[in-house]
Amino acid sequence: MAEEVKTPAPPPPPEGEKKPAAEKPAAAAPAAPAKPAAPAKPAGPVPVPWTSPLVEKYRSQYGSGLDPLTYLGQNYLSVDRSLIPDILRLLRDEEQFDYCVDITAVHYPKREKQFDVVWILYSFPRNERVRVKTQIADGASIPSSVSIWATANWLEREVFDMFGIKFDGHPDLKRILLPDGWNGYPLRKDYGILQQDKEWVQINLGIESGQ
Amino acid sequence: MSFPANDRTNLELETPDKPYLDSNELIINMGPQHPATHGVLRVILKLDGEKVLGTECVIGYLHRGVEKIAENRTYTMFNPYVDRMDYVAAVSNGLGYCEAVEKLMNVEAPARAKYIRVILTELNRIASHQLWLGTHALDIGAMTPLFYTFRDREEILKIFEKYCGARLTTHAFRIGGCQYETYAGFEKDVKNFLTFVAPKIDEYETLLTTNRIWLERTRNVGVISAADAIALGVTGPVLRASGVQWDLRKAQPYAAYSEFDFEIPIGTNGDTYDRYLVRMVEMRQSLRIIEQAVNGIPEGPIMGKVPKVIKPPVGEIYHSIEAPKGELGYFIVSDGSTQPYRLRVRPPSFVNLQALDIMVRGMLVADVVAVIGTLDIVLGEVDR
Amino acid sequence: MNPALNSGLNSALNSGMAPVATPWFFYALAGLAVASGLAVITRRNAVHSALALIVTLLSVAGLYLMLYAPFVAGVQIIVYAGGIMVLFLFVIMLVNIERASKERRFNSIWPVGLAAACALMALFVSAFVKGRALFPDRMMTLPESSNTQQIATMLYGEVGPKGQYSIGQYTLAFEIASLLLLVAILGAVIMTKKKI
Amino acid sequence: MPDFVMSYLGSTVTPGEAGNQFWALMYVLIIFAGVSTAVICMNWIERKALAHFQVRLGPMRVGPHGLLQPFADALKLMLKEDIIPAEADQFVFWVAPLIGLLAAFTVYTVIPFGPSQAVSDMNIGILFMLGVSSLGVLGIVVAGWASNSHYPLIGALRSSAQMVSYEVAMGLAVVSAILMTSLNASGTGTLSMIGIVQAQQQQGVWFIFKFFPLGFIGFLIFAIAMIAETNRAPFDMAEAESELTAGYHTEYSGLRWSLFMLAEYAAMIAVSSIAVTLWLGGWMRPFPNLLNAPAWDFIFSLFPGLTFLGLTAITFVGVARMPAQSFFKIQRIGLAVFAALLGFIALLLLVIAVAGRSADGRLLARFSEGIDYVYWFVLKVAVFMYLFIWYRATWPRYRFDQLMRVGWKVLLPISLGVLVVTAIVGVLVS
Repeated sequence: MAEEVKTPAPPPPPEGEKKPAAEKPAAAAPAAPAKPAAPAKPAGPVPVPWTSPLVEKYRSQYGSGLDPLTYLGQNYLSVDRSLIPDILRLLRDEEQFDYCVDITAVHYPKREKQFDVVWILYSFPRNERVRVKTQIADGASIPSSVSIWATANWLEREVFDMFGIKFDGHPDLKRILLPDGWNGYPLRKDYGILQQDKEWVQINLGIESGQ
Repeated sequence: MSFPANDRTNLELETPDKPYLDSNELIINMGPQHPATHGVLRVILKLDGEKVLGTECVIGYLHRGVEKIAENRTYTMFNPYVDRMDYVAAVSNGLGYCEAVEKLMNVEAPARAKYIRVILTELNRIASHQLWLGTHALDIGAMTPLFYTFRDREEILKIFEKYCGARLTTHAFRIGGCQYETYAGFEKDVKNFLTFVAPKIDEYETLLTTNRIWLERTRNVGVISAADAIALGVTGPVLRASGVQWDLRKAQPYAAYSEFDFEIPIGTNGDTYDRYLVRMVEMRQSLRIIEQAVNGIPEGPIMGKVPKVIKPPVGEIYHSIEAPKGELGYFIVSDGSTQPYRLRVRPPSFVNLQALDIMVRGMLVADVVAVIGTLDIVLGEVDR
Repeated sequence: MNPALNSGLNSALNSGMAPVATPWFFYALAGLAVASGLAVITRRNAVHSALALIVTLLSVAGLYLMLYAPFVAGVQIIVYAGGIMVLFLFVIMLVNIERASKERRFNSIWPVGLAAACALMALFVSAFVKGRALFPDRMMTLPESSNTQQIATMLYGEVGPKGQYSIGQYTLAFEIASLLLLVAILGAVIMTKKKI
Repeated sequence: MPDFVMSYLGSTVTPGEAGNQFWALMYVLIIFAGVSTAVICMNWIERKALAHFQVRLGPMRVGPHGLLQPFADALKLMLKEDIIPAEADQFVFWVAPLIGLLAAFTVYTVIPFGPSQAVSDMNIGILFMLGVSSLGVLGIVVAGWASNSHYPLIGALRSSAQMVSYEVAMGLAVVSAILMTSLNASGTGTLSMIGIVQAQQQQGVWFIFKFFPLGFIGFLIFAIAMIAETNRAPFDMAEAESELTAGYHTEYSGLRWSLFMLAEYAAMIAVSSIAVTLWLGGWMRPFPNLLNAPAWDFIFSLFPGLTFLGLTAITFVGVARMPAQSFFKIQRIGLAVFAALLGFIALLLLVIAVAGRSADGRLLARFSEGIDYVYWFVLKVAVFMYLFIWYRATWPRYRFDQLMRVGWKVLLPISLGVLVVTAIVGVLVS
């Protein structure tokens, strides 16, 4: 990891503001594979291509559906949605990524494919982490990975609870942190921080508002 | 097992045409108000007599939307919020968050700050394990250890209070280092604590380790194999008790951990007793780390070169530390502004709690309580 | 042995005090036994029936005491009221009461029950008519002392000169009672085992 | 009337035996009041002792050293709203605590605090005790069922299974002790509680030491089973608060709840009394045969007074150690008054002991003797009470199946073995 202490000068100018920041690392990724010469260090670090035997192997197999990058020493794969089940299974079965650390999502409302779904994986034998990312549109579903890692059960339920992303083949996909009858998905960007399901609160708690 | 999705409180059971004297399954609702669910966990138990046929955890009673709050606060403003997740190990939460943001900004805390962080985090680990031991023993019916552990945990909280003014939700660290220099006599206090607490840990062990009833209540209870533990993403002492020697402090050292000599205890059976032993050894290992750290603490600045306004560059980072309960991870997506675009917490308790079901199937009601205790969950972190 | 240890009967008689067994006690206990006995068969709720049965058993124990049979009374309490009824309740609590109370109460075996009740009634009437003549006098000597030898004597007759017990006159009844228990055990096994 | 009173005081048999209904009634009242007081004291002692086991102080606010705490608790419980759940079986819910209480208190009719200090000396005394104390479980079972709630039901089921199992081992241990009463010239034993103690007196040995270690093993089995019988830690399955919230009395509150507690503590004292009577020589002072000179009698008769004197001294130390702030003034006075009360009792007891010895009056001598008997009996029971607290502070709770296993697979075979071996040894010896 870069040990040099940096005063982070205001980084990539155009995406400086908050909302349009939608086009960020992931979205910026397609632009990156141009594979520029090694880590040029401008204002801030930028994702650079990730090269390793693992990557080469899958690169040749899946071609452009796969986009391996490294940012600040952390590797991730941007994967086309259609390849997700295959890639995840291969990562576990062949590459020994036997521990699914976390599954989460990021919402980019301005983008056409609104959601990034992120798998954070870890391999005990290799002592190595990798993130797998894919983009899906609102309302689209994604194959569940419960059959690959049992731990995905609750993690996917939480993603469903917070973002409304459906996981096909999940054994028991329902809300986990919020009450069953709740409307709305609070971690979407269009869900205000003070917003809540007034109707649910009035019916179930018998109060006007939870605020 | 399936419960009606929207009607989980309806505990009435259908009795189809069964013989007159046939008994049926009992569904009992443990929690959210229950002495042994460590807060507001609700477990629906499906019982055959006292035997557990299945469980379902209903969580979220303490959900505060921490991740949503993070998106609406600046990096600095969000720092105290992380203490409120695992409020038993607030220092660890703060360490994980600060290191994650530092990593995202590509800065590093100075060596002295790192040492202070290690000392406080390890003290916090002992405090967390002490609280776990007390409540776990109380769940199994041994009242006395609770008071012993709380008596000794008090000494740790006193050090925290003297250091940063808060006892529980400490907010001890800042992004880039520590805000406070150690107070005069800090090292002496810590060293006194080391000599004070070592015999106290022996005392807990005298009460429990060879106690026949304790052995019977914990051995072969809530067994989880290494393969299951890995598949379920279980981390921390629970994973190590199953025989996987994996600790982030060793595997991917952060702060100053690479400079200390300590061991990672592992168990063999993956049962409640092994988890108990692993945590007991961990407390002693923490003492070792603290001793080395307090003896070798370097002079120097405590705050790295970070700007007044924290504004990490566009990018994303995942950073995790070994919290007392397991792997505590922060996945931060930055859009270059002063607020995180997305901040995801990977809570160890939440993931570990998922293992409850397979750990208690086929066991008795009393074991459910023991297993909830041995998983060492904190509902503030499970529900966030 | 210490004279103070003599049985209640002797001391009560010797000291010339009025015996405890006043008619009032008898009528109270008998009335209680009958009333709670009726409650046993009329209550729809099985637990209420069981509780009423306990009261019956206790009042019968009281009647035994009035007959100067404290040992039998003690055994009645410890075995029936304390042991068997707890097991009864244990089982009844596991039964779905709501369902049970809706069951049809008079089912097809009621003629058998009626016949059994009539037979029992006839027995009682005959006992009442014939009175004491039916019972051997030995019966009265039974409870004078609690010592085990006498109980053994009651059940198995006098101890023979060579230390062997001769078979007493109540052995048949005793063994029939144990047969009854065996039947009960078998019945319990059949009811609980779904497949044998 | 005074003649009537005096004439009884000199008698040597229990009121039940003498057919003296007035005195029987008085005894019943005295025992009821005494046991209730003992429960109140036990409540305070348990809280304080448990607190000191656990490095805390326990009640300190209500009265000096929390001495008035039990009364405050009692008042609170009596004034609390008495809630009966809507779905509960009203009548059974109402009657359940009474069953437990009745069973616990009825036992005391046969407990011999002295050779004549008992309500009645039934010739089936021990059988009666076991029988009636086994009725106590009915209260628990019925309470659990009537609450119409899952936790109490499970508590009740556990409790009934537990009681029935441990009663077997307990009964066999008792039988082995009763067997020892028959080791005399006539070869007849006794079930009378007073007779059992007298048998120990005649044989010159407490049954705990008889045929060592047979008597001791029997005693241990009883001592374990009696904890299970009274639902105390580590066998408190029925009310395991961390598993079943409060077990069978989850739905109870206020006075009704306190009746359960009263019954539990009364039952604890009752089973301890059985153990003391059967194995520890009941009312007998230590070494009654070895040190039987009148001088020894006199020395031992000073013990009650000396005990109270010791308590007085401790209390005065407590008064002296009170903080000097004016805030503690009332507490200090209160404690001093309490110490004075104890000192007065001590003085009274000493005077009675001395006067009883020198007095030619039969009455005072008998009275002094009676105090001795009760003192030694209560002292032995108190040891058990302390053990109950100690167990609770030390041990985790057994799991239900382990409890059953201990009962059936460990205690039962051992108690059977002890019974058989006692019988064989008894035959061989006599």
